[in-house]
Amino acid sequence: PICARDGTNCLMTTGELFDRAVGLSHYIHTLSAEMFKDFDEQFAPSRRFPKSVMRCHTALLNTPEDKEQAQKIQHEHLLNLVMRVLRSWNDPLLHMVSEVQGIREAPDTILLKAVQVEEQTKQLLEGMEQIIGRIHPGDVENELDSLWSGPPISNSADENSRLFEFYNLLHCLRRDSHKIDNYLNLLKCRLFHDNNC
Amino acid sequence: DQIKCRSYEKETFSCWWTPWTDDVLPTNYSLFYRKETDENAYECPDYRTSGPNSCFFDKKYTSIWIYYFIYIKATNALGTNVSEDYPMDVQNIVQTHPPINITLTVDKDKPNLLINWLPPQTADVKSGWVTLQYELEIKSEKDHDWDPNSRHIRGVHKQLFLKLVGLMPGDTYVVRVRCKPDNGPLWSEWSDEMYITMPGNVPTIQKDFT
Amino acid sequence: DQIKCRSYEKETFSCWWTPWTDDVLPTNYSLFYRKETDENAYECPDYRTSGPNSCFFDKKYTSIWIYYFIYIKATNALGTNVSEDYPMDVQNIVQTHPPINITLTVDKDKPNLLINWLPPQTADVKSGWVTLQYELEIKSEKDHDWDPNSRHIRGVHKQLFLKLVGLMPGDTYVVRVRCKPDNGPLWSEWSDEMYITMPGNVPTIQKDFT
Repeated sequence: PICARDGTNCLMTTGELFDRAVGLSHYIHTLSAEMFKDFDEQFAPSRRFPKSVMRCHTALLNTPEDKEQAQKIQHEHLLNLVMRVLRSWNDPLLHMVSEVQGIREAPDTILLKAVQVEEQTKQLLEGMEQIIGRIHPGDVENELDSLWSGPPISNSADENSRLFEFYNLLHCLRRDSHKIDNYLNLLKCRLFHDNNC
Repeated sequence: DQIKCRSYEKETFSCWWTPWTDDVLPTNYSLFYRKETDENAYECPDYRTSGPNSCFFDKKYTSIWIYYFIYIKATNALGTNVSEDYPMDVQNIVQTHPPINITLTVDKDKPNLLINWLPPQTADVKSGWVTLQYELEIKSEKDHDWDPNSRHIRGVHKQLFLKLVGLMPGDTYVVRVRCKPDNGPLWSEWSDEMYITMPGNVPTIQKDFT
Repeated sequence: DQIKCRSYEKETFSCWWTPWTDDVLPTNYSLFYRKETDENAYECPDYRTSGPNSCFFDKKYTSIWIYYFIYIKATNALGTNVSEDYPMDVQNIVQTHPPINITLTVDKDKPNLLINWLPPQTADVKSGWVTLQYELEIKSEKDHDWDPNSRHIRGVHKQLFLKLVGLMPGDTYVVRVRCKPDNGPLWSEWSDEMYITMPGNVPTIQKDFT
């Protein structure tokens, strides 16, 4: 018998899927935080990137900003929000992997981690689609979020602008991966541990 | 580093500032902040809760994943001086209280030690809002310094323990534990130090290994 | 156990099969797999990378979200024989390479031994994708068998060490280490065996411990 979308006949339990999703989101955030730190240490001291003008393409998504908001939101909405944030990073991650290869003094570790984050984010998306398919069979919104309108500046822009644009992308990745990790941990404790992790 | 901020549980946070060193005249300090999502600047909501030269942001004023731009105004007879913006995201300033209830138990007939602890009560671990990672250090009471090599990290979640083996019978050991958010950079302070003397004065170890 | 699968780092995996024993006629083997969420069967993507009678699944073919059902087809002049399904979950077949860089250091004036090691390079331990647990064994060179009782389990993460106390001066000891994922059942092979002779010939242990 085939393991159906809603989870019947499946050897892999939904709780097990969720544990792996949390492990993967933690790993993606760890890599993202390391990338930001490596880049910040290399470039920020000399470039003084203006943090007040940094903007994330996912800012338009109405994601919970504190514990109460996150706990009030129904789990299917929170799951769908996680999906939208994840999907919105498809193109920016591809851009990040190609862009970092053009940044002369970028530490090698950043390219390796960017490739790893890009791959693991796709893995996480695959897992989340399975989880949502089981928890809310009819609910998997498939449309790709076009929140990211491509690199804000052309390839011919001066080096400082391109470095700032990359810095902004790393900052947003660190932030959004932290959000996803946080929401998934909350959902795991709510759905599978009766809020008693 | 004139301004320092800290959140103990990712639900509220406080900021502290150090007064300008050359305060000849009586100077009044006030803290202002702007949020990434808002043009306006606001004054500190609570100058008292976190002690002198501090500002406390309770839940209503705390948003995660949003940049705060915090600055200090120092006003005296000569005029007003404004500090640089201090950009801060609560995500990156979470530094919990240390673990609690550290208990040490000797493995009766072996030179091994079982160490248990619990997460700090202020961090909401149960709902999953905070997930913690732990680090433990041990040293012989005779040693002055903690041996960084002796540092052991345990995984996350739930009440945790670590089994240390091969300790010296008759020796007194000191143990301490600290923790940090699984997805954050800042370790808590170390917990209180717990002492234990391993039983047995005659070394029976030799027998165990042959 | 006609089919065995292994992942060294939870990112790719390989499977090996043992040919049927009664192969009188030249027999051709092929490996097929089904994913529990898909009724179609697919043939092995790469028969070469992991050596004879093997199939290698690179990252594109490796998913931690599903069970695989793997089976072998043996075809010769008489026809085709199909093995039973081998259900497999990547997380449960993670068996890393052994720890590396085992170093032994004698505590100068004590019959104690400090053992250090590092995690296998193939598993991404630093970023937490694989979290490992370690186990160490020691025996006197004179002894033929390893003493399972001497097995010491240490904590996880980072480079770790174990301090063994009360060893016999003048004796030569052999040490080996292995590791296993925190959330998986399979220990790695043992590391290379490292030898060390404890300094001093007269057993002064008694004096040290009083």
